[in-house]
Amino acid sequence: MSLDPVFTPAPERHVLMKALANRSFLIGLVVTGVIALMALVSFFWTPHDITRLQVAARMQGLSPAHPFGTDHMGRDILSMIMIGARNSIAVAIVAVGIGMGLGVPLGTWAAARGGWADEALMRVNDVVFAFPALLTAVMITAIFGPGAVNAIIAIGIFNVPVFARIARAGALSLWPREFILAARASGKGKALITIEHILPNIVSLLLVQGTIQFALGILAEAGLSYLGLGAQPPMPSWGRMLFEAQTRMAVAPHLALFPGLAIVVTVLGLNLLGDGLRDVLDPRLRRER
Amino acid sequence: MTAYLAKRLAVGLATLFVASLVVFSVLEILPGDPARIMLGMNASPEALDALRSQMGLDRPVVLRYLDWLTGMATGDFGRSYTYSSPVVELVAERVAVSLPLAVMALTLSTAIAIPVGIFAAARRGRLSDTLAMGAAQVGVAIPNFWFAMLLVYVFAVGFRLLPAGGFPGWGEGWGGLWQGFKALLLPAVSLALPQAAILARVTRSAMLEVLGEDYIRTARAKGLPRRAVLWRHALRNALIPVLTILGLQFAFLLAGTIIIENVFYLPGLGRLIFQAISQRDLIVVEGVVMLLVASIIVVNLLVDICYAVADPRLRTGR
Amino acid sequence: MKTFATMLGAAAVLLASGSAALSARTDLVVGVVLEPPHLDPTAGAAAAIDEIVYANVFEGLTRIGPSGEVEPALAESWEVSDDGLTYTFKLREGVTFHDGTTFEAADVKFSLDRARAEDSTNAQKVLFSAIESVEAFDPTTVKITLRHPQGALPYNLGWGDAVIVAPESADANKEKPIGTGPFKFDNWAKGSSVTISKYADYWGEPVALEKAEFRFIPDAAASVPALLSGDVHTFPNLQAGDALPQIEADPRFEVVIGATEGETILATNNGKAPFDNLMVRQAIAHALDRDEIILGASAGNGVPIGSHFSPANAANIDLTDTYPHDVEKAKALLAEAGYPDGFSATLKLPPPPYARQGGEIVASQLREIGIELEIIPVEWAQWLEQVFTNKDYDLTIVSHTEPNDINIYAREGYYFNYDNPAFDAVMEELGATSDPAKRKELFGTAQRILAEDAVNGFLFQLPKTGVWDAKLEGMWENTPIQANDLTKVRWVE
Amino acid sequence: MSLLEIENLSLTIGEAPILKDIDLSISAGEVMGLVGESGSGKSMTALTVMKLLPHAARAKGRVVFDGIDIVAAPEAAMCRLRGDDIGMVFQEPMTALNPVKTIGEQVAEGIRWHTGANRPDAEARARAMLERVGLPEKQFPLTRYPHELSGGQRQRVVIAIACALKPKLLIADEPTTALDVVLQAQILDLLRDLVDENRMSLLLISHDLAVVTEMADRTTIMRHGQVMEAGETARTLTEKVHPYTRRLAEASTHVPERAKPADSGPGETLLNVEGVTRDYPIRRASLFSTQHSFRAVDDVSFSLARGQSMALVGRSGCGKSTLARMILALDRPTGGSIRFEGERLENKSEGELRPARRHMQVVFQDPYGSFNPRHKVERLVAEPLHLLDEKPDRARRRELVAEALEEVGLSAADMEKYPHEFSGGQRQRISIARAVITRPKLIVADEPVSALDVSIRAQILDLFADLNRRLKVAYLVITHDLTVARAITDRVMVMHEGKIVEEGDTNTVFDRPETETAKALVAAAPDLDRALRMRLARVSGG
Repeated sequence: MSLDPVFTPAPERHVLMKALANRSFLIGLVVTGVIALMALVSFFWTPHDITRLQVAARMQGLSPAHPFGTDHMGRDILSMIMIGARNSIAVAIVAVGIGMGLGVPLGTWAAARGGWADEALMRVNDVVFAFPALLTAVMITAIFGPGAVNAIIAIGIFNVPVFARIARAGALSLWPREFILAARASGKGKALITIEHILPNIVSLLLVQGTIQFALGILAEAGLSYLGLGAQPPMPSWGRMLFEAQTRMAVAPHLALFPGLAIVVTVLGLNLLGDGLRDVLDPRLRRER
Repeated sequence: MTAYLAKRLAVGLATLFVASLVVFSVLEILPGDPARIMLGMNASPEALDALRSQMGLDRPVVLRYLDWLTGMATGDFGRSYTYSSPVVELVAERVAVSLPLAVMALTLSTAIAIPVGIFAAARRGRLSDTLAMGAAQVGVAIPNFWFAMLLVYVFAVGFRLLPAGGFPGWGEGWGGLWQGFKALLLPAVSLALPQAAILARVTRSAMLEVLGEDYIRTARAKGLPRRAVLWRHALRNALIPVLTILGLQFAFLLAGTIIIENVFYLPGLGRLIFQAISQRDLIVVEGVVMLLVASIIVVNLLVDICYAVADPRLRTGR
Repeated sequence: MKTFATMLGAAAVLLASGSAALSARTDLVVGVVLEPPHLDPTAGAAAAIDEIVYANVFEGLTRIGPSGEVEPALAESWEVSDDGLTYTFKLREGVTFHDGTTFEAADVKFSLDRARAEDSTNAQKVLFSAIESVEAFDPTTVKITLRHPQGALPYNLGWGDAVIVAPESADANKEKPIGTGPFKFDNWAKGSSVTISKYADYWGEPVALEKAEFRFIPDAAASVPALLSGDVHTFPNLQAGDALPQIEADPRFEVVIGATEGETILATNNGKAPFDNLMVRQAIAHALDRDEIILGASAGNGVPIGSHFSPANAANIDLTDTYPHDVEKAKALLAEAGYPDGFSATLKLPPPPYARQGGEIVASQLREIGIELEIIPVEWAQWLEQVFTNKDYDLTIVSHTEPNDINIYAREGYYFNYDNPAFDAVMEELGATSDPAKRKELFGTAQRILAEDAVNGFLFQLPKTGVWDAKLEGMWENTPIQANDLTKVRWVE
Repeated sequence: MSLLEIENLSLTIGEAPILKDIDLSISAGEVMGLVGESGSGKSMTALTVMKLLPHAARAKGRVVFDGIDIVAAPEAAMCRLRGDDIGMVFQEPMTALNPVKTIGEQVAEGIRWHTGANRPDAEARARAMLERVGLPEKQFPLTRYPHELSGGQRQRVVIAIACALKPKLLIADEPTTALDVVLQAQILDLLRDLVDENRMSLLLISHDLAVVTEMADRTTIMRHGQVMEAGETARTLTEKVHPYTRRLAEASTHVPERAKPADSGPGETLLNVEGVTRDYPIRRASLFSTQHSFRAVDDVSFSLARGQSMALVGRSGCGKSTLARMILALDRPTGGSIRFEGERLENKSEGELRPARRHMQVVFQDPYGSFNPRHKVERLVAEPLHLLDEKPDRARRRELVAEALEEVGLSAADMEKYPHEFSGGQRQRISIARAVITRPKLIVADEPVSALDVSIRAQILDLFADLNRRLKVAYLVITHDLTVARAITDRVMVMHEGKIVEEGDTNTVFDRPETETAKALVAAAPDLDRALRMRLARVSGG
């Protein structure tokens, strides 16, 4: 059994069957799906309008009208969480997108090019990794002004070297493989080989890392929002809801409970999905002895 | 090995230099006038000018960068604009909180996670493994500041066992030490839990990976029972990926405690830098960031040395 | 306000009887929100400096009392010449600085000259603008000559920016403040706390506390647990408004909602369209529902204001009904002004909760009449730069905490971009008037002009949410000046 | 009385049956050969004896070792047996040793565990054992780590571990498969000597009939988890009673029918290699030391005529693959020139190489690794069509692929499948189809059959011979296996430490090797016929 990090894939139909039989994957898929659905529905409908504040109805407990209660501005917490999911997912997706969009071309290019390009990329990676991620994200948002866009950039920047590194490692382990040599013997250039042979074979690797970074992105966004550096009102965000709940925890603990649970459930769902994907796509980790 | 480490060191120094350029140039474009912040809303323009030249803010950027760089090389990080005291002193006071906190959190998470990881790997597939890993899975998903909020309300407000926050200093004698320790306990726990969850998972999968290696079968063929194989052959090999994560976590803990410091209002490095950013105390921000970058590089170097100790293949050649 | 005065009187009587139990504790931990940049009140505007050192470590010739009255301090008494241009201060004897040096008239001259000097970094130089010269007549007599009469001089000299420092130690005051107060500075753990302790050689009545610590808790969220867990004995101004009912219900604590000098306003850029249009400003004023804002931004505590004036001030007149909450009228005004479909603008919000939360509500209320506000949260540094200095803003919410600061509306180039010669004239006249009745009348006129011009959205007077251990007494209930005066604080069993 | 007695052994892993009714017995001092192709269950049989089976495995039947019922024995009892009474040697020496422990620790560990000896005593015994397996302390102190040793040396350490306590039974599972022929011969000699010295029994598992014949007194032949035939080695393999035995034996010695090498003298030159050298830089020991390099290919010159089939043989690491890659223009020489059809290759850009590449294709060793697992056969086989100046349209492409597939004995319908749906031999056919689709003039084949089972390997060799004849394609076959070279090549070059040391007609060189290198290779190469002759001689003589 080879030890290279690239997965030996099974045929596509097979993968789907295996995936649906995998418990982690299934639970993760369902949980993530529910959260995503919630975010989608919130575009068209939420239980209550949260743009018009009803301060008089503030901090109400759980009731049929407000299943999760109301916050300190009298807004319906369930509606806030639904719209907040939108924000969390958008920030995390775009941040992962930035990471993949820049990191994967960089990493595969470095692996194909080798030599100084590879060395340069790795050194740049060293510099980025030497900066404490969360703190730098705080600095970026503080410098350029708090807001969802800057939060995305701040989180996205740190995804770039992660994906560059993974894509490079995956590509490097593939380049000496015989099927790549065969392609080279067929006169294909590095760019074409990267597109035809390298990318399809590291896609599952990237997918798994993608779900992990997605989950980390949600946590990071929550952290930044908690510090007041994420999405700004009136756009609700889970992190800021927690921050606002903190002073009121003794009076209205449900203010902190539900946004916190929303984060935990979403991240848990994504992690399960990632674990499941890994199990399904990487038979190496499944071998028993 | 010396060549390997020398190369890592050289790369580290180059990284540090590049980082200093990045930090300085990024912070130079920060909006906000430190003199205005110090003197407030009603200050007169003359007073502002006087203060600016007092702080050297009217000098060319390149000169200021060079001064800053040579200053740092000689251990002089400049004077804080807001707290008119040397940055080194400020940082030293904060490190006295952040470093023990990071060490406590790391110790705690390691002490919990590694045994749990090994235990789960050894009992793979059984109920105890499933439970431990389920708990770890949830632990990874919990934002540490939320966990911190819950801890405060249970242990500080509810049972009144531990302080809700603040840091009394390390004080005199054992009593003072105990006070300081108590103040850092809840923050350390809230930092350690998610870290421990990650570490336990890494430990378990590293152990499983190693347990699948050929040399484990060789050891079993010698007649060693499972337990002996686990401790004597698997653990040291599994330590290598665990070390990587430990290094990352320590680096994270040094700087990433910013949110937890806010929850517990601890005077640590993270909050120093947070405050300094909002007060446009550039010199402090620059100094602390450089210090953190340097410490991350040092931690990585230490991890590299640990690799070499744990893995003889790195000691020769490579 | 009367109740406060009565209660204070009662407290004073109690204190005078001097019946404190001997076994009472003598340490105190005070929670404050902001850490000062340094500890020299004569070299910085930060309220956080005065909140620690004023009256505790440093004293001026006069001081401001709990209800905002001028009291003698280092000056036993003073006399004003008939033309109002010369003040003669009689100084106390036997006063020493904490480093042992004696206090005399030369120190007063040094301090005031230093504050007025060309290169001075005193943030409130305007306080001393009327002073022509300061002369030390003899060691216990100081004569101050004015350029023009200024009735408020004794009050001005009571500010923290006018405290008396010694030439020997003045330069080191930022790090190691040395004054004449009943407490001396002990230690400053940066980012954490400042500790002061009883000064044995104090000239006046000795304080009851041996030691006091000011602990910095910037995060409102952390302050409630700190109080509940007993880490902190008092928050002179607790920011966690919504947790108040819980604290009030707890017999361990006393909660007193007092008043500050903080007029919280929706500051408006009068120099920028469409806010240069009076009808637009009036529409905004009609759209604002102060009660809702006070409920959401300050947990229902705070007195509504109709102009830029403290309700606690005797000269205050209630103008909150100038433009009552009326959405329809607001819409009509807006249409009349040429904005039937409303418009978009920005709302820059500094960090305090009253601004951030109040901003959300204001945005929601203005949306009702068609004004879409984009909320831009800013740090204080950015606020000072963008809003205050460069006047690059549409709307912002801020609390003006300086006492008696209605004159800012007459300042040229002030960030409101408000220019009304009639108002400027009133202020000028006020400056030259010392007759209390006449002054009161002029203040009334000024308030009315501002209210009618709807210069800013006048929201509410920031409350001082004092919370302290029920066994403590002597804490200030109001904030006539930024200070946490601990001189009368003591534990009782 | 047998030392090991296996009766009616059946094994399932999960639902899958692995072994069915295995009978096998080994007497004390006997060498038993266990032969079979991959998947025949021979390794699982050995692991059952050690009781080191995968978790989900369930064994039924009787396995008695030295009076102990192994199927029923508790783990503690097995721990006492393993390493003490039964030792085991594994196939892959590169991974069989713990990389973070010294060889001394690893050898001494078992000794200490079983005998309770103190450290110095155990180390003394380990030292003696290592000395015995050919690792004298002077060159190989106990403090060496595995990564400091070569593959052959590591296998010696593994043998030292297995034999440290002079077990009654030694199980060697493909102990030499990962090694080259010369090392294989050395390790087999060592095993034989150890078994003789200590009167051990040996269960030797191998896919190579020649190796087993050389070593084993008795042989058991397995297939699909069942025993096909068992008996005395010489008799079993001469009489070949069982049809499978016969097939196996024939495949092992199979020589495809080939046209006589072109008698028309040396043909037109296709490939000319002139003074080719390749250096690789060695990582510097410190930043300040001078850069050293390792010369993988050293001044190699030869030429290959059209239609000619040439072998390049040598021990592993001699530089033969590097040379092949340079000829394929996948790597550039440090010095010298390579001419293909008169055109120089070594200084051309990728674009300029296209005409040459069209006439030069490659077949690799690993039929699993040489395909992109995500592409269908059609796309895989069509890949070299990329080199044609005029790209064929889809219909034409499918036609060409179908043609190529039929050429190698597959059907046109196979182009719709993914590579993992094929067996190893079929994949190698696909690999060859890919190589011939552009009608190349030269195919470079790097160990084309060494990953295949014997019976399949015979078929692939036939295919090679057939294509050579029909398509007049020239071969450069890189191999460490002399029987492969003999089977499909006319000429042979023997390579040693980067240099060509001997060159000539294949049969001539192998029958009368002249250089030391060639002699060693020929002597070490397992040969079924020769081994059988020797064994028969021994049986009749002794």
